[in-house]
Amino acid sequence: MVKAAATRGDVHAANQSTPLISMRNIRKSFGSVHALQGASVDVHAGEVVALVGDNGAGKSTLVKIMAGVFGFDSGEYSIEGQPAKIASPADATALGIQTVYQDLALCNNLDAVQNLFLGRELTGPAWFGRRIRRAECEVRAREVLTRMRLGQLSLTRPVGAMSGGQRQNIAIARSILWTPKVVIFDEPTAALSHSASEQVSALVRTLANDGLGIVVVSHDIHNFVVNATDRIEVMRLGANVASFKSSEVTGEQVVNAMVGGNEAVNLAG
Amino acid sequence: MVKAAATRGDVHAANQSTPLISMRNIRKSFGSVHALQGASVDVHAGEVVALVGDNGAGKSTLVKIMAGVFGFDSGEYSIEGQPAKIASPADATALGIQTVYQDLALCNNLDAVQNLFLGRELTGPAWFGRRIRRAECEVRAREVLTRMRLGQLSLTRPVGAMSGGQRQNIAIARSILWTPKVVIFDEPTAALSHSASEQVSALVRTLANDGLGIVVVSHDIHNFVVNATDRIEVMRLGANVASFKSSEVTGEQVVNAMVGGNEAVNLAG
Amino acid sequence: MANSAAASGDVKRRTFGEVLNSDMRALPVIIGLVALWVFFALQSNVFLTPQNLSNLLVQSTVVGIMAIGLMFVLLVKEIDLSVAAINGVTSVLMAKLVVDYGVSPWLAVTVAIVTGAAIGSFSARWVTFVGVPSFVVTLGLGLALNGLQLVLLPPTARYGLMGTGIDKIAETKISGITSWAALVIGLVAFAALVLSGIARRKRAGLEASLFSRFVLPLGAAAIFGAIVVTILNAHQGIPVVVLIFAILLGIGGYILKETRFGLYLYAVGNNDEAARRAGVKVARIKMAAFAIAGGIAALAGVLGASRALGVGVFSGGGVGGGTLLLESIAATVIGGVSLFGGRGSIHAALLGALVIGTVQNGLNLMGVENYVRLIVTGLLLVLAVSIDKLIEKAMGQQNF
Amino acid sequence: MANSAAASGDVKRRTFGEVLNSDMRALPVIIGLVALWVFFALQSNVFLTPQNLSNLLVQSTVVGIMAIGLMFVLLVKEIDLSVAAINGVTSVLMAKLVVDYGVSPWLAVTVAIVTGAAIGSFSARWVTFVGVPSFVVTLGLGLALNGLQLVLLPPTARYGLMGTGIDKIAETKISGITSWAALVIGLVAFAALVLSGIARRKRAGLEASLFSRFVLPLGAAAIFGAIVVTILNAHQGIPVVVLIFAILLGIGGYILKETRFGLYLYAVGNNDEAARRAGVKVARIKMAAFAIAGGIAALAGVLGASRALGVGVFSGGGVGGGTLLLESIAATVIGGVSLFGGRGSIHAALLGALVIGTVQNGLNLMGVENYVRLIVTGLLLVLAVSIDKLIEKAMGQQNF
Amino acid sequence: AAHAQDAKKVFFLLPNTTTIRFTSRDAPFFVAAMKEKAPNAQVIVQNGEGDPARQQRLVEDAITQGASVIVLAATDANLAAGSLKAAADAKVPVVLYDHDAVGGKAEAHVVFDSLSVGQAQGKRAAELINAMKKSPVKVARVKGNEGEYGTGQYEKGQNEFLQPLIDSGKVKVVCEQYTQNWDPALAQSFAEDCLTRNGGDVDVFLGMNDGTTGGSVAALISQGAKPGDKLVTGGQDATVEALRYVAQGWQDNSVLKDLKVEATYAADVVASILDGKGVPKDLINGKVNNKFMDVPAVFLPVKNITLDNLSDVVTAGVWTWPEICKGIEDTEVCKKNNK
Ligand SMILES: Nc1ncnc2c1ncn2[C@@H]1O[C@H](COP(=O)(O)OP(=O)(O)OP(=O)(O)O)[C@@H](O)[C@H]1O
Ligand SMILES: Nc1ncnc2c1ncn2[C@@H]1O[C@H](COP(=O)(O)OP(=O)(O)OP(=O)(O)O)[C@@H](O)[C@H]1O
Ligand SMILES: [Mg+2]
Ligand SMILES: [Mg+2]
Repeated sequence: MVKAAATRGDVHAANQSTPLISMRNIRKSFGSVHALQGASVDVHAGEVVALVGDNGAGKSTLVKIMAGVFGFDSGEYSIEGQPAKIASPADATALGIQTVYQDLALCNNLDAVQNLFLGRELTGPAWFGRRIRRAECEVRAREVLTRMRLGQLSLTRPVGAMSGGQRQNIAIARSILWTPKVVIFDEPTAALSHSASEQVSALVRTLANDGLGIVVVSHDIHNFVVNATDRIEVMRLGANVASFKSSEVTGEQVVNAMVGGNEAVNLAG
Repeated sequence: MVKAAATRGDVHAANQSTPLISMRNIRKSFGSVHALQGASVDVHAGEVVALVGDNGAGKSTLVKIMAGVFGFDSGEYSIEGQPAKIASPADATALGIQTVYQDLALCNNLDAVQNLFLGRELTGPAWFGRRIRRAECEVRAREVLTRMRLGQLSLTRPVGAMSGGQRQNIAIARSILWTPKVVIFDEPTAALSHSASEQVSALVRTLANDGLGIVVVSHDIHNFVVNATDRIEVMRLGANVASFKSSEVTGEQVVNAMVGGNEAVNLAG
Repeated sequence: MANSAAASGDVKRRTFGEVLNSDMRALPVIIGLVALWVFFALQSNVFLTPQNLSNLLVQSTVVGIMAIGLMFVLLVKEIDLSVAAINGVTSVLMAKLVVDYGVSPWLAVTVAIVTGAAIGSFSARWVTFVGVPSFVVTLGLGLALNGLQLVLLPPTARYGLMGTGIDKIAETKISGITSWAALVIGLVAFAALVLSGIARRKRAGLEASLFSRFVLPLGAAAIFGAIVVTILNAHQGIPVVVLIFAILLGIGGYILKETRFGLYLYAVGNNDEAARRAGVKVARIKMAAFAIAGGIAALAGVLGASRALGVGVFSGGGVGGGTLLLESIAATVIGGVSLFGGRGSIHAALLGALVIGTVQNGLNLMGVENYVRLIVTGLLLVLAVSIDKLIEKAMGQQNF
Repeated sequence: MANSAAASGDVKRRTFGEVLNSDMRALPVIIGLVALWVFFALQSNVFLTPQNLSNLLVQSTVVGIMAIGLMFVLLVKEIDLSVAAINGVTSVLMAKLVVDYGVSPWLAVTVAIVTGAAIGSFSARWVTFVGVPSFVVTLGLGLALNGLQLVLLPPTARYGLMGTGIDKIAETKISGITSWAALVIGLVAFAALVLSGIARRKRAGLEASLFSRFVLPLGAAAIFGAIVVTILNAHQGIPVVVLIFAILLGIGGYILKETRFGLYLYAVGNNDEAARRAGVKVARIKMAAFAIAGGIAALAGVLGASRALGVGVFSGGGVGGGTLLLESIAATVIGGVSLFGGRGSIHAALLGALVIGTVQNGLNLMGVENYVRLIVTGLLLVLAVSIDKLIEKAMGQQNF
Repeated sequence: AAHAQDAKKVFFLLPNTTTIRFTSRDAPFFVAAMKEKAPNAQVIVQNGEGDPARQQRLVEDAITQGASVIVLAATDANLAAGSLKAAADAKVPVVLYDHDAVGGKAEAHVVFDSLSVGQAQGKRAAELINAMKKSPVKVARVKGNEGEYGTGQYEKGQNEFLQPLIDSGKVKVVCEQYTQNWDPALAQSFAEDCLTRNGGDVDVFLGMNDGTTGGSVAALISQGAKPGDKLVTGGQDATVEALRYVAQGWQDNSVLKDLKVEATYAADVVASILDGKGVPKDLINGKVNNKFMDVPAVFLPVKNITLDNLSDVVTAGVWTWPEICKGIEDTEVCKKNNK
């Protein structure tokens, strides 16, 4: 993978400012399954934070709590220093948090444009029933897709009829359609081709340089995580076990922390 | 990625035997979408064939035709030299073809054991209604999961409640539960953690060494495809554009072929 | 991005199957319907008379209108078994206001519709808040409303509506120049909508074929409309109830195809979790869908009462909803609306109601014995939809 | 593999919610039911008499048995609106054979059941081959069968069954030592099944707590069974129809929980494409489900005919299926079976039928006015299920 | 609820809610009559709602509650045997009310002879048809719910007068149809389609009750006819709506069954049984064979109401003039009588 050309944000400087998002000691159970047992993460403006961990470590759960999909049992969640008032994904979106979910969360019966704008359509006046301004939406969609080098993607086919990668691309495009403050990517490149993945990592860096806070969940430790992020939070059994500056760590160290190597000390109960 | 320790099958020798699976000039349209426009692939015993291509190139469609999920419009599909009589996935399974689908194809309301054995349960006698031998299934499931280092996975929770990686692991485990002749992996490691991916690539090599034919669709060109496979088929726009021996090619060359660099000559219409 | 051939070929190289799949999704059902018509025209020489076609249309309106409302609920993957009861209880309420309290018909009808909508939104709240399946909530609520209907009725068990003004709705027919004016107004509205969309596309620099997007649909609508108006005029004119049905179809189609709310219905029906994550207020959308179904059911109740010149225990199909409920659901499903949400368009209500209405009307004209009527009705319903499905299959369509 | 805490904690640290979710999924509905009982016991002092409880059980059997069959169809995400018509037409067929042709009751009943199953599998073929939604196929088929029922009936429109032997089914009650023997046989079969499962687990070296897997469920079954038998004996004994219902529940539960076919029903209902890819013959599973529903509907028809001592036009609920159809579907849904496939267990049929039966029986005993009865029936149905859902919610359960 | 322990319970079990007379008239009349004839008895009214299975449960529950007498208007005559048997087994006497119940034991049957209702309808129709010059007279028959006992008896009664006319060629039946559940909306569609089918050339609509005739009237109105254009006959029950149609000239007649009389006779029979005197012999004037036994019957007279004797309804206390004339105050008969 080509390392993003742009310089990274200054991690230390960022850490001293008020974080855009700060989660402390979050716990969350599904019935008897304790998915999160005290997880914490901070995201600052201009920073790319990687969230890594073994399968089932609780990354997606944490991400969904950030995005307002789930509530949490205990812990603190604040946004720009204020306790977050997020009861639903709509609240999170309103606060400028955009999410690319691991399961994509697309409506299979709708086409690309409809999925991209879902929940935030450009519409006509209320007295006319909020008619969707399809033409404007299409132009805008085409712009974003072209920026992602997806100019050829059909805008009118239901996304249920698309390939895995095409669907993932649409989910990513959706998150950057508007100018959010924080973008959360849950395994954004899992289904993407090599070149499309590179597009996405370049995109992530561009967004961070524009001052956004970025959270990326990824299993691509050796290339993406170590090279394209600023900070790495390692999760195990629903809690943080280690935190690294990406520039000061090797892939092996991160992997060791994930599976419980020696340097990871504070193992969750 | 650590290169699989086992030696590769001899590509040339394999190519001269009758291929386990041979597909020639397969065409397939969905309405106006021409997903495959003359795709071909051979799989020999003991060989790992990589199927690569950009998103939407038609890889999954080809894989699904191999597995009997879709029929095809024209072309030839033969198994061990005989025209394949595959009208349904059940036929493919009966012929020893196992598939890990990109969308996993799990039943979310069933637990891991039930998903692993779906369609091939160990049962009691017909006069007793084919009672499922749950205990035997569980033991067997535990064995396979342990082999994949997934000993801790809950066997009784519905898989719908599991993380993306856990689900993918179950789908993979299912394909090797019985001793098939051919295993097809459609992006098997997309949602897997680093260590779990390494397990899977080791597994792929082990299976090939046991004499199975393996097809792997993957976007992980630089690590997995180039290092852990024997032959690489590159698809573009629903057709083959290049074919490489993995040992004689670099990742860059493969990527170039995928996106239509100079060395790929026979571009499909 | 791969497969540009496919992607960019979207407009130019559409196969017949593709066309079917989108704009002309209705075609197979229409073929089924035409098959029914040919069958009955061969059986009865009055079937194709203007008088009969006019009757057929009127007889299909109440079910058709109910089906429009139900569609909204089915689209969001819910069901409303109380629509027939709402139809009954609100029509009785309306009649009571008019007859017992001398309320003006306009006001009484408005009250009925608002009440229907309120009842619908109440079911929705129960469904979304408590999480009880809508099947159970609306089944129970329907029974309760049946009970309420009995309470509202006077000891004579019937309110006659002759001479109250309500009877005028079913009686009035517009003919001659007025009827053509109605058609022209409808066509102009349609044209204006389509043209404004095309203009926007042009301004945005997008492809917008005037022929396939404007000339073709408008021409088809004009020809179809002219035929219908001619036939109706050959009898007595356009019955107001048919006009109301047509207007509701127009508004419904606009809502479903053009507005944000319509889009949300499809999104919620396909994947309510995805819709929720995208910020759609799922509970509110469902509430609106149920409210629309309730309000429309009430309107259908008013029309039914006007046609029957009175209300009674029978209004709304009687206890349990009877034929009215079953036919309304059947009409939507026959028209292609999925019971599993997210699939179906407005023409379903028209076509489904026409299929049901045609079978009944045709068999009445044939004057067959009761048991033959039941058997043939059953088989024709299944066959009409089977034709649809077989054509779809032959075209190799994929559904989502 | 991460989260071993959660994974390995599966057995030991189950929260109340988790327990509810699996083995004791029935508990909330039972609480709803008990609430109903307390309510009616306070309203009527005969409600809890053995005679009434015995009646209540018998009155719930026909619907309960129909619900067992319907469950199979609902589990695979289909619906069968023709079950009531099958019930009617096969019971008339059975009566015709017995009365007109002097066929032995045993043979006639067998013919009825086989016919019912054949009709069911015919619908299924149509659904799976042609792709017409089962709602439409079975709606149409149901009407056709209603017509056939008229054809089969004699001009008097009735076959009396008194003295034909069929009447014995509803009449016979087993009491005293025989009734206890029946209970013991049932318990022994249950124990044998559970024990063989546990033995297998032990042999395979798997965890198998004798207490939670054997002592608890068997104890509960024994106590519950003993109470039921005592109550029934205090009236006249166990009615054979109740025994048949119990046996069907047992067999149904075994099929759904233990057999491969049962598993396939759930798999197909949740994700039929995944099931197909795994090699499950989806069409065949659906056919079996419809055949079972049809056969069981026929059996319920026989029991209904035996109870009514005759068959007529209204056997099977009359044209359209009437109350019988609606109550059968409602029973399954109230018991927790999802209309969207893949969710529900056998107790749904029992509990759903009991909820409906209780509400009706209780209100009959209260002797309320008809309109009050309708209103209260509706509200109680919704409330009983709401209790269920609210408990579920409070326990924070997740469903798939 | 705890009622006086010694009060004897009489259950009056109605067939359905769609034939509204049972709930709105028979029940109150019967309760009132019972109050007079057996003041200590407690009368409980319940409704089978058109579902025979449900009515059987009602019978069983009545027995559970210690019913002394069950007055049964069967939902479906053909599926009532189980109910009768349950009552017989529990030794609870059953008095059949209005509807037949086939195949079981009953003490008595209080009934307007359905056959004579049909005869009254047929006789009136035949008179009117014979008075027409046209031949053949085209008749549309809008019949009741198929398979019901009543429907069969009405048809039989009508045919006694109609069949000779058909045979002689004076009458041609151009449409004939049962009306599912007596649903007026279905009757209306059927009548409309019959007119269409015959190009409007239908002279007589012969119904079986006021619902089916009302449907025919609504059809005529929807097709733009005027009162008197076509003959609508064969009403039954003298519902207020039908009487208004009669007053306006839309409909010719409706058979009046004086429900108060029926309810009172039923109360007499029940009171006598409660007193342990059995069925009063003097009331019995016939028998009905219900395929199980000859049930002693109390047959009651019926009267056909036309424009000429509309006032009989008022005299009998069934309706008042203001009730009948509401909304049609300007008709002749109302101007005359409704002051
Ligand atoms: N069921 C379908 N109906 C219509 N079009 C389809 C369907 N499935 C796939 N396609 C289209 O066929 C083409 C090939 O899809 P396919 O899934 O085979 O791609 P792929 O190579 O697997 O891509 P990816 O790497 O993104 O998984 C795409 O353009 C896709 O949109
Ligand atoms: N809805 C749910 N109900 C019950 N358990 C759940 C649910 N969602 C997740 N879990 C469980 O919670 C734990 C954490 O899951 P999560 O999806 O957060 O993992 P993850 O770190 O994202 O893993 P992956 O890398 O595989 O995506 C897992 O054990 C999972 O099975
Ligand atoms: Mg995850
Ligand atoms: Mg793919």
